[in-house]
Formats: sequence, C-alpha cells, structure tokens
Amino acid sequence: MDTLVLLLITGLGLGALYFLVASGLSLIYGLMGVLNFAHGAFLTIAAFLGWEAGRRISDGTWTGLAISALVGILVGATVAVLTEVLIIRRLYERHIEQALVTVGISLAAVALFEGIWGTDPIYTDRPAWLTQTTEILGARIPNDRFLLIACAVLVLGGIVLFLRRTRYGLIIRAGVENRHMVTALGIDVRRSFTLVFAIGGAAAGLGGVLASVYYGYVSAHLGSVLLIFAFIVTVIGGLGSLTGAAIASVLVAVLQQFANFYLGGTGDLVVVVLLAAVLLIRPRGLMGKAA
Amino acid sequence: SGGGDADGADAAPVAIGMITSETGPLAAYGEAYVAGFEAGLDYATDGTGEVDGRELEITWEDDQGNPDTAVAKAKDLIGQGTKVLAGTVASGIALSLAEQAEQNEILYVSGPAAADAITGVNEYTFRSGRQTYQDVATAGTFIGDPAGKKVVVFAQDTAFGQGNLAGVEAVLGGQGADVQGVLVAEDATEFTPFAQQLIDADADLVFVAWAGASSGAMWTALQQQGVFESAPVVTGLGDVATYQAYGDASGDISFLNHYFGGAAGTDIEDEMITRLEEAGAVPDLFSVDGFVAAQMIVQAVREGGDDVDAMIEALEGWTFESVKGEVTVRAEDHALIQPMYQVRLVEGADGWAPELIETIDAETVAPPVVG
Amino acid sequence: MSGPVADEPILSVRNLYGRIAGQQVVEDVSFDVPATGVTALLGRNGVGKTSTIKSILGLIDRSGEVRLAGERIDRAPTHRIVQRGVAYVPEDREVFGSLTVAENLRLAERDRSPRRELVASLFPDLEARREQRAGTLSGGQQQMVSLARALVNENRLLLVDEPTKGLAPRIVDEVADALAEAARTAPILLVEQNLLVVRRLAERVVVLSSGRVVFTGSAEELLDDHDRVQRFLGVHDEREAA
Amino acid sequence: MTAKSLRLVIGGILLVVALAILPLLAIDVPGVLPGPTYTPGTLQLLAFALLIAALALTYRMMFGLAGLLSFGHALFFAAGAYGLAMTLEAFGPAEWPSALVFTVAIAATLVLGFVLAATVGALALRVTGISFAMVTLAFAQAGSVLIRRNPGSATGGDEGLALDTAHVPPELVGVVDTRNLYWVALGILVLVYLIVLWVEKSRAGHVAEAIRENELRVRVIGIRPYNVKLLVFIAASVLASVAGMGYLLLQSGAAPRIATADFTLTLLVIVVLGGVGARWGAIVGGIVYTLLDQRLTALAGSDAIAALPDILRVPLSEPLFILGTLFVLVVLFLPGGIAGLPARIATGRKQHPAEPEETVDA
Amino acid sequence: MTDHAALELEHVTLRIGGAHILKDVSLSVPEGEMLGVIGPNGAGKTTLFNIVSGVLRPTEGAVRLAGADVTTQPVHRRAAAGLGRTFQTSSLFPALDVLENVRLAAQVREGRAASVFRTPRRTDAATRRALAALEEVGMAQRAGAGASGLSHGEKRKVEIAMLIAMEPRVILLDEPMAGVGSADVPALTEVIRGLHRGGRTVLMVEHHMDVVLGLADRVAVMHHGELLAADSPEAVMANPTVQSAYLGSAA
Ligand SMILES: Nc1ncnc2c1ncn2[C@@H]1O[C@H](COP(=O)(O)OP(=O)(O)OP(=O)(O)O)[C@@H](O)[C@H]1O
Ligand SMILES: Nc1ncnc2c1ncn2[C@@H]1O[C@H](COP(=O)(O)OP(=O)(O)OP(=O)(O)O)[C@@H](O)[C@H]1O
Ligand SMILES: [Mg+2]
Ligand SMILES: [Mg+2]
Repeated sequence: MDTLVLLLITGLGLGALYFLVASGLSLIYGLMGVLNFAHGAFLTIAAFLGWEAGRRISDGTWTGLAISALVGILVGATVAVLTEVLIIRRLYERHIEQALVTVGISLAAVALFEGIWGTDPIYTDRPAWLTQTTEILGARIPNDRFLLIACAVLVLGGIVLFLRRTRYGLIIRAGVENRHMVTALGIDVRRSFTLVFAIGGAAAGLGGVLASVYYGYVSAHLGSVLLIFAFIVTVIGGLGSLTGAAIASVLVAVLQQFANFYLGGTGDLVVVVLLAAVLLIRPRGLMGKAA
Repeated sequence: SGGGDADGADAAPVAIGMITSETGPLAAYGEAYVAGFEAGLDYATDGTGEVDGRELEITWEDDQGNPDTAVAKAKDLIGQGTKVLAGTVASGIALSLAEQAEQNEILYVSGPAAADAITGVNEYTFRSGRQTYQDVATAGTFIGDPAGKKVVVFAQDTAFGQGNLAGVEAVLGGQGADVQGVLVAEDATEFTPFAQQLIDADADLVFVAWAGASSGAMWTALQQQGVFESAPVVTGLGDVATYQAYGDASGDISFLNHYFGGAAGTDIEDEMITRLEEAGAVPDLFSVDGFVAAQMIVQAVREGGDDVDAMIEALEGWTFESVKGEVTVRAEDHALIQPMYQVRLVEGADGWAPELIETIDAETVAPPVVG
Repeated sequence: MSGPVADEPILSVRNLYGRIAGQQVVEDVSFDVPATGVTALLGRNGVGKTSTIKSILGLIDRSGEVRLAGERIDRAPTHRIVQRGVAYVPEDREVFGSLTVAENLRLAERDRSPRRELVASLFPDLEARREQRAGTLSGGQQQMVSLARALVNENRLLLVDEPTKGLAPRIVDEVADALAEAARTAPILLVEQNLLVVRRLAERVVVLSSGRVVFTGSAEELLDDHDRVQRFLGVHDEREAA
Repeated sequence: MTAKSLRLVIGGILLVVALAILPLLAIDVPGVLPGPTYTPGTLQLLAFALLIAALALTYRMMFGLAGLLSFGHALFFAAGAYGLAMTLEAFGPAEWPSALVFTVAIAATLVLGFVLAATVGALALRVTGISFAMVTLAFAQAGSVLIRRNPGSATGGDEGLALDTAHVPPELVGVVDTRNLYWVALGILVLVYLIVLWVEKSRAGHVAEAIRENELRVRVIGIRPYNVKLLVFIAASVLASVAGMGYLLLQSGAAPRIATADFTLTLLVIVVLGGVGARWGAIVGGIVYTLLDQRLTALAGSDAIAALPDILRVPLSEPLFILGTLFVLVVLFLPGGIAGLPARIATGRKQHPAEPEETVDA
Repeated sequence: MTDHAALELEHVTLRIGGAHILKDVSLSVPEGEMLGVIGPNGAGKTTLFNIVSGVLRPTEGAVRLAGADVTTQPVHRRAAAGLGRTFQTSSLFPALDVLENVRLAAQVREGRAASVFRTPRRTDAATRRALAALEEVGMAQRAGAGASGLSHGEKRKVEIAMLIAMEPRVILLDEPMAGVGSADVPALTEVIRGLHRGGRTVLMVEHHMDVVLGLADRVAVMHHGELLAADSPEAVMANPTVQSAYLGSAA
C-alpha cells in the first residue's frame, strides 16, 4: 500500500517536472508550429545561471532558491526571446527549417555549457525542508515533490488564463495558420510570437531551476534528458493542447514509475510503446485538435 | 610482426599512441589520467622522456568518448608506425582498442576502463588500472565472513552495474553469501521506491554501484527513506568531483576505493603528487592509472625495444613499486594485482573529504585467473 | 487627421515593381486611386493584379513609390499600412480555418467601435454560424467572412481582390450592394472578373497586361469600347463574362 | 538533354575512378586530411565519411524526396551493424567454410533489415507529419534501449559488440588492409547511389514527390500513397542497413551510439547541410561533416587554441559548438545547403522557399 | 437490370457534430449525362462531391458507381475505377512542373502508376497523353513551368488537363470557372464540353449560370443540404424557390 502511494505521488511529482518543460514546448509548437529542440538548452542555461545567482547570494536557503527561480525565469525568457528574434523570425513559416536551427542551437549550446561548466554534474544545495520527507498513508514522500506539483499547477493555470482571457491568444492561433493574413488585418504578429517564446522560455527556466532541485545537480545535459520526455508528453497529449500535455505528463510519469518498479525497469520502453500506441490509434494525441 | 631490426634502429624514437577522452562525457577522468601519465613518464624516465637513449614520441589523441573516433585514431596511429597504444576511460572503447591491438599485433595498455572483460581479452592487451572484480572484492572484506549473509546489490542496469552484480555474485556469492540484485533502468530518475525495496529486502549489506549524474538524487532517496538505518551501505568512492555528491548521507557510507590523493603514503606517491602539483593538477582517482601506464610502457620499451613479443614478455609477471605500493602484472591474463582501500568521508572546512580506514592487501582482492 | 483634399488621390502608385520567388511579376506599374468611388483593376488571368495589390500592402518583395493620402507607405510593414486604414480582402479568402467565425471577426476589429451590426445585417448567414470553425464553412461562406473582416472597421481605402468569385448569383448581388454601400464611406480598389459587377460599381478602371498598366480611364469609356475590351480582356460581350 | 546526361554519367564514372585510385596516391591535404591519402588513418577517415555519405543519401531519399521526416533512421543503420555482428557470431560455430558463413550472415542481416523496415514502416506510415516522426522515434528509442540493455548478452550493452573476425575475409581485417575497407565503403556508396537514383527516377519516385506536396490530390488521381511511401521507406531503410554492415567491418565493432536519436539528428543535420535539393548534396554533406568533425577536434586540442583568452578558447575547443553554430548559419543564410550554392552563385539572389501548400477544401 | 446509372446516390445523409449537412439526398445520373449542380453558398454541393469521391463517408445512405457499391471504398480506389474530380480551390503539386503534374494522372490510366520498375521518359505514352491533354486546354506552351508559379486561371486549366489525362468515366468539377478570367471562360467551356462529348458523365458545381445553362442536360438544385429539384435547365430556372433563394435579381 505505502509503496503504491509512494509510486503514485512521486510519479505525480515527476509528471509535474515533465509538464513544466512540456508546457513551453507545447505552447511554442501549438501556436507557432516550431518544434523547438532548443528548449532543453533554454532550461539548462536557466538552471546554470539560476544556480550561479542563488549560490552567490544565499546558498541552500529559501531566499537562495527564490532568487535562483527568479533568475532562471528571466534567463529562460531572455534567451528564448533572443532565439526568436535573431534566428527563428528569419525563417518564419518554414517550420522544418525552424526545427532544424533549433537542433543546431541545442547541439552548440550543450557543447558550450560543457566548455564553460565542465562535463561533471555540479551538485546543488537547497533548503533543508526540501530534503526532508512528509508521511502520507505510510509513505515517506520527499517534500520537493510537493513544490514541483504546486509550481506545475500554477504554470498550467497561468498559461491557460493568458490564452483564454487575452486577445493575444487569438492572434497567436491565427498567426500560426496564416501569418500574412494576420498582418494584413493590421496586427503586428511578430510581437505576439516573441511573447509566446518569452512565456515558453520562462516556463522552461522555472522548470530548469526546479529540475536542479529535483535531481540535486546541474549539468550541461540536464535539458536534453528532460526534453525527450517533454516531447513524448507533448505529442501524447496532443500537439498544442496544454491540458493534454498536463494529463499526458502525469500518465507518462506514473506509468514509468510503475513499470520501472514492477516490470523490471522497463519504464522507458513502456513510455515509448505508449507513445506509438497512442499515435497509431489516435494520431492527433489525446486532446489534439484536428489538423 | 616485423621485429625490431638490430643496431641502427636503436636510436630512433619509439612511437607511443595515447588515446583517451579529452572531451565528451568522460573528459574529467581523461584529464586525471593524462596528468598521471605525464607524472609517471617523468618519474620513470628521470625527466628525460627517453629510454636508453631512445626518445618516447608520445602522440595524444582525443576519443571524445566515442568508439568510432577511437578506432579511427588508433588506425591512424598504427598506420603511422605506432608500436604501443595506451589509454581510454570507457570500457567499450578499451575493448575496441584491444581488438585493434590484436588485429595489428601491437601492445595495448588499457587505462581506467573497469570492465573485467578487458582482462585476458587477448595476449596484446594489458591493464594499468583496477577492474570491477577488485572493487567488489574490496567491499566483500568489509563484512567479515560473508557466508550466510544477505547482500543486496543496488546498481544501474548498465554494463557497469551488471558487471558489479556479476562481480558480487562471484566474489561474495562464492564465499557463501546470498546475493540479490536490485537493478534500476539507467534513465530512471526516481529512486524512492527502490530505496523502499532495499529496506524491505532486509539485507546485511547493501552494495551500491552507481555512476553518473543521478548519484546525488539516488543517495538522497536512500537517506530519506532510511536505508542507512536498516543496513550498512558500501559503495565505490569516485573522483574528487563526487565527494560532495553524497550529501547528508556521506558519513553513513562505507567506501571502497581504488585511489585518492594521500591514500597510499608511499614515496612514489609523494613523487607523483609533487609532479602533479607542479603541473597544476591534483591527485585523483585515475592519476595512478596514468602513472602506472607510463611505468609499464617504459618497462616494455626498455626490455622489448620494438618487438611486441619481447614487450609482452617484459611485462608478463613484472612486479614493481608504484604509487599504491607493490603491484604485479599477472602473467596468465595480464590482470594488475594491486592493493585497494577502505575509506570514509569526513566533513571539513572545504566540505567532505576522504580518510583512509584500511588498506586491503593486493592478493586478497585479486581476481581469479581468466581462461 | 486632415481629410484628403478633394482631388488628391487616396492612393498613388508610381513605378511599382513586385517580385515573387525572384521572378518579376509586377513591372513599373503606376496609377492613382481617387479619394472616392470604386476603381477597378482589370486584366487577364495572371497579368499580376493580385501581385500588384500584394505589393501595395508589402506582402511580397516590392520597390517603387506608394503613397496613401500623400504619405509614403512603401517602406512600412504590412500591419502599419493596414493600421492607417487600408483593409484587404484577399483573393483566396484566407480565413483562419481553426478559428470560429466570431473569432475571425473579433481578430479583425481594429476600431474602438466596430461596425458589428452592419456586418450582421449584410451577412445574416454568418450570424447563425458564429461558433462554427471557419475551416468548415462552404467556399462562399468563407468569402463572406473575408469581406466581413474588412467591413467591420472604418477604412480609408479598401483593397478587394475578386470578391464575387465562387458566390451564388444572388450573393454576388448582395456583395455588390455591400461594396457599393462601403464605397460611399471609403474608396475601393477592386479586382474583378465579372464585368457586370465592374460596370455597376466602378467609375474608373486600370487595365494591366503582363505586369504593366496598358489603360487607365473611366469605366464607361473602356466598357463601351468593344475593341478595347476585346483587346485588353479578350471578351466580345461583357454579358458573356457574367 | 541526352548529351547533358551523357556528360553527367561520364563525369560520375570519372569521379568514382578518381576516388577508387586515391589509396594508391600520396595526396596530402594539410588541414583537411590527417595525412597522405595512402595512410591507413586517412583511409579510415575517408571510408567512414563515405559510409556516412551513403547513409545520408538514404535519409535524403526519405526526407527530401518523399517528405518523410523520420527520427528513427539510426535504427536501421544499427540493425545492419548489430545484425551482421550477431549473425556472424551465431553462424560462427557452423562447420561451413568462412566465405559461406560470411555470405550467409550478410544475407540474413539483409532479410532482418527488410523485415524490420517493413514492420516499422507499415505501422508508422499509418500516421503522417509530426506523428510519423514521433512513431519512428518511438521505435528507434525502443531499439536503442534494447541494445543498451544487452538482452541475453546479445548486444554487449554500453560496451558495444566486437566484430568476430573468425569468418571475415582476412583481406578486411587489420590496419594494413584499411585500403580494402575503403574500397568496400566506396562500393557501398556507389551501390546506394545507383539504387537511390533508380527509385527517384522511376514513376514511384515521382509519385513520392507528389505525395510530399499533396497527399489527397494523389489519392484523387487513383494512387494509394501508403504503398509508395512504404516502398521508399523500406528501400531507404534496407540501404541504411547495408551502410551499417559496412560500418561494422570498418570499425570492427558496433557501438550503441549509432542507434540513438542523436545519431538520426546528426543525419538530418548532414542532409540539410549538404542540401535537401540534390542527391550529391547528401554525399557532400556526409563527407564534409565527417571531416569537419574530425578536424575540429584536432583544432580544439591544438596549442593555438589553448593560447587564446577564455572567451574564445572555451567555445573554439568544443567541436560540436562550432558544428552546431555552422549548421545554424547554413540554415539561415544558405537555404539550399551546399548543393544550393552553385544556383545561388549563378542567380546571385536569395532563394525563397516554395509557397506554403494550398489547402484543399474537404 | 443490367443498365446501371453511372452514379447513384441513395438516401445520402451526413451529420458532423450537431450539424445536419446533407439530408437524405437521392440522385441518379445516367451514363453520359452532364449534370449541373447549383445552390446557394453552403448548400452542401462540395460536401456532396466529397462523399461521391470518398473524401467523406456518409452517415447514412449509399453511393454506387456503375452499379457497384463504393460507399466504403477509399478515395484512390474510386479514382482508379474511373472517377475524377477537381477541387474548389486549385490543388496541384507545386514542386512539380506542369507536365509532371499531368503525367502523374496519365500514368494511372496506363496502370502501374507508382512502379519502381518504370521510368518516365519524354517519349513514353504517358508523356504523350499528358502533352495532348495540355494541348487540349491550351497550356501546352507552359508544360515546363513550375506549378507553383501559375496564376489562378492557369492552375484551373492544368487541373482539367489532369482529368483529361486520367480519362475517367465520371467527372466531378467543383466550380471550374471560379477565378477564370472572362477571356478564358468560353475556351474553358469548350474544354468541358469536350470532356462530356466523349460520352463521359459529368457533374459540375458552378455559379456561372450561363455556363451551367449552356452545358448541362439537367440541373440539380441544392438548398440547405437537401436536393430541391433535378430537372431540365428551363424547369429549374422557372422554379420560384430557385429564383428567390439562389438567383436573386441576377436571373
Ligand atoms: N508563388 C509564385 N511563384 C512564382 N510565380 C508566381 C507566384 N504567384 C504568382 N506568380 C506569377 O505572377 C504572375 C501574376 O500573378 P497574379 O496572381 O498576380 O495574377 P492575377 O492577375 O491576379 O491573376 P488571376 O486573375 O488568375 O488571379 C502570374 O503569371 C504567375 O505566374
Ligand atoms: N464540421 C462542420 N460543422 C458544421 N458545419 C459544417 C461542417 N463542415 C461543413 N459544414 C457546413 O456544411 C455546409 C455545406 O458546405 P459545402 O462546402 O458543401 O457548401 P457548397 O454548397 O459547396 O457551398 P459553396 O458554393 O459556397 O462552395 C456549409 O454550410 C458548411 O458550413
Ligand atoms: Mg489574382
Ligand atoms: Mg463548394
């Protein structure tokens, strides 16, 4: 019983982390059609700089973590905006090329991070409470999982509100489909796209800092590992559907936990099989819109 | 093989090809190995870089942690007349290089790569570091008589982890322990449930074989779930970069160790450390592997000249003083018989640092002869 | 903003060149659109009518001089041009298929008080389908959305590319009515194949051939001159083209 | 037209001949090749580049011709390499003559590659676009995980699988025979090229191109796109296994790296670098990439770099950083890749991409 | 009954979500007939074509081609069985040139259209057929042009050339005249008449009434998803509902 609870809640925590990464990915893909392979790099740089800032100001405390998170969010957003303005924008409506440049960026970025911060993981400190556990139904749940879950819920709510309640949501969806026509209606669509990148990057930045809390380290490969799962989650959930991504995150993470534990460490295989199965049965993913 | 033509060739330099990771995921290990080798070469040739008047012409190549690159570099070196290859930290690459050595009949001195499979893989391949078996056997000495004890191996489901499990089964299982494995998928990121499983197993000893970035999270999970209260936990102490990875668990773990700066206390160790520090490096886990490799190559060239068979003969059964004390190249399978260490981490001003508990005698942890 | 002087053209195009995929599709085109009424841009298939309009709006590579009420707009980005009061009804409708009809219209609203009632009364069919995704509308319905998007704002100039294409005859009438109505508040540059509609709406015509202007003048002057109609548009009798 | 194609054929043959006699010459291209062309190290590198070029060519056939963006092409390359290594070991104990074992192992690997390609293709092609990319990724990931897991000690896990040379013709073993391996690699490239050419020029190739543009339209003229796409997929995949077999022989082993999604991404980078628009683009891309990768590593370790201030030294000593940046620049400023260069120089004008597809009202 | 109608629709109904898009449409088109389909925008004409060609499946009802039930057959089967269509919005293969576009269609008629063992040549039958088809629509001189660079009207013509090259027995034309310049309407009308003269069955949605009246043997009127009438052009034009719902004052 307690193992079950443990698996479920830690699965939820891992799912939250997946979602934090996937949310930006899904947003950017869904709204701009850009399959952003550089998303992992946004996350990694945010985690590194967040860690650098946090440790300089006050290491291992809540203040330090808050500063890390803030810096991470800012860095994520900034890097994303720079990427959009300097590179993606030049390739508008050429989605394949856009995906390709992001592949290039991710290759270059990981190499650069290795050059700067080395190949070894750098272990991080965090507030004491996060390293402790809370007992629920006999299972000792590590506290950082609660932080992850809370942040993921906040991000989900925030982005959904943004898209529903603001005119930007509309502009962005229309812009994906036919950018020329949006400009021809007198709207500066580029600004909206940059905004999307900023939001996606900020979510990735927060995800990066939280990932370093979850794993206990930062390394040049932090983003690449999470990116694969974020992709899988985004696709299973249905490209462009945030709620889909949220549901898929939890589904994938919990399934992965159970398979790793009960099926001899086959978590990854099971996830991959799930991906293939979902797409073959429902090519649009769980909640994706018709093409 | 074309043996060394007598006289005239004697003054010609000997081409040595060193292949290791200078970039890529294992670059840090490569760095320690390189520094150790330079120190060893300096020591073994008295700073001349020559053996009996013949210059050792060392070419360093970066394998980037990639076997394809390594093989290409090896072929290039061999094509240019290299008679001795040495190096690399990844077992997969070491096995590819061993294969090249055999196909082309040259000497190969493997580096820190730990796989047991390298020992005895062919007659051209030697090793300058320790192997998994020696790690495991060291851990076995921590629990007294293993007979009837329950040992759980907690490892990643990789060649390294599987090798460790097999090692424990062979070493401790062979001595009557009941060995059980908890293998975790390499890419798993969540270890809490497994920690729970370790507690439920109610073991007398938990042997952890872990490499890579996820160590920190794994140790946190073991500690949070209370594994240390339920059984003694032993693992290998890695390089300097990992000393801080165990977090609060550090004090609760018994470590087996291949080498850390200051472990041996021998004169040669002092010689090595002096040279390392002059070069701006610190003694680390794999410094000795480089140092030993240099000693072996010098020996091979001194006794064997250009003739690979003579070189092999010079090394087989050779016993010499090195950083860790007396070590022996076993004639039968080229295993390197060497002492190992039991270590604990203590917290000081600069964080956690290793402290020697006991030196384990070389013969006690010697692997069985292959073949 | 000062109203245009009576005889100053609302749009004046001088030596306009346009390129698509490195290919010159508009060559040295010059003409004026007066500040009132409908000016028709005519020509056979492929002469570059659509491309001319796109060049004016900056939707394709262009060079030359374009003035809106005297101000240069040939360097402004498309959205700025539109914000100055130029509405565009594209040839292929270009509705946002994944958005609902209501969202399509809402997106187009630039003015503080958009003319929603006008649109609703012009296209009652759309009112009934406000929540339908525009991609599932019939071709004609999409054309209505496209027109509605332009008419929902007050404009200084309308650029309308083949608005009656694919519309049922009755709707063609209605669209023509709507355009006539719109022309009373803002001048229109109209591309149209249906010469009946042209005759009904347009006062002036500009005729293109191979990317160049070959005729400018009053609509009647052209349409009553069978020779010219035959020469420029390849039609004997305009009724044939209806 | 015929005169032109005749010239092309003759030019092609001359080029192949020139490549074939390279090991007999002592051409030294400092900075590009590690040594003169007859040395084993250089031949090894060149042979590797030729194999990667062959692989890139197969990838281009899917991506460039049929528009199938697969993230799983590495799977088939790995299937060739691991398949041959495993069958050689499996048939090893048989009492047959070595030549027979070798031939049978190759045949068996081809069949394996075919069956795998047909299965994966049949399933993955039921979906299109990004979904297709992801399903292929899923299969490749599964393959990659399996290889690393080392089921039944069949794949050697992380350490990879060494080539069991017992039944490999002795001409293909050892550094002195690198020359022969080079010729094998060249042979594979030529073979792959001819088959790709054949498929692309056939009716099937034209239909594949049409499908890339507008699938519904193809169905409406009475052709089932699925069959054609499957054909292209299988052809490309089986040819990838052929390249994989060459790789095994050249490297004397197979490493799990070649089954990863990263490896497929590298292929994508190569094809785009070379230019999707032309077959020779993929070949040039493969060769340029391999050489660059190798030379940049040499550069990274050089003293010239070590002497630079940190801000230059750190990025310049990371080959992947330079490659990644270069790639981004190519995509941004050289849309046709290397293959697009001649046309760009000729017109001196920026190339625009094709207009977005028109929507079908259905 | 051996003589089947070329195309039969039986009680065809289509619902998407809550929308009732086609309501119990039954229609029989005899071999060789030219049927005009008219109706206000959104009446369901294109939808009807989509059901006949297999792009959509009806919720209820059946579609028969020459007596054979094809209701559940995929698009390409119906096409191969001799059903050709054009789209309301032009759709060519933009990366191919004009000749290649048409030749693809010509290959289908010859069989083994997608064989790897056949290589298209300048001189083969498919190419000749394609060139002839282009000649017929007056686009032969544009054979080498890229399809993406054609103007709207040119695209329409190439699409019809593709149809000609396919030699289908039943043809669906969705607004072939839309966007075609006045100058070309008569010529294109002749091309369509030619399609029909070969004994082929043609269904044509068109808003240009002169074209419909000039060509059609019979005119079907759709309104709100229903088939109001299918009758001689004169009778249909006299129908008051058609007058008010469709033609307006333009009649
Ligand atoms: N994407 C394109 N690529 C290359 N050439 C193009 C492209 N679009 C249009 N053209 C060329 O530009 C010329 C002018 O096209 P445009 O669409 O402006 O003509 P039009 O007068 O509007 O014709 P229509 O009456 O058929 O709409 C055409 O001859 C066409 O060949
Ligand atoms: N998914 C859907 N949901 C709701 N209504 C739909 C859907 N798809 C199509 N429709 C409606 O079905 C009707 C039939 O459309 P269709 O395209 O067949 O019209 P049409 O007769 O061809 O019109 P036009 O002459 O304007 O092309 C339209 O009113 C359209 O809005
Ligand atoms: Mg036009
Ligand atoms: Mg329609």
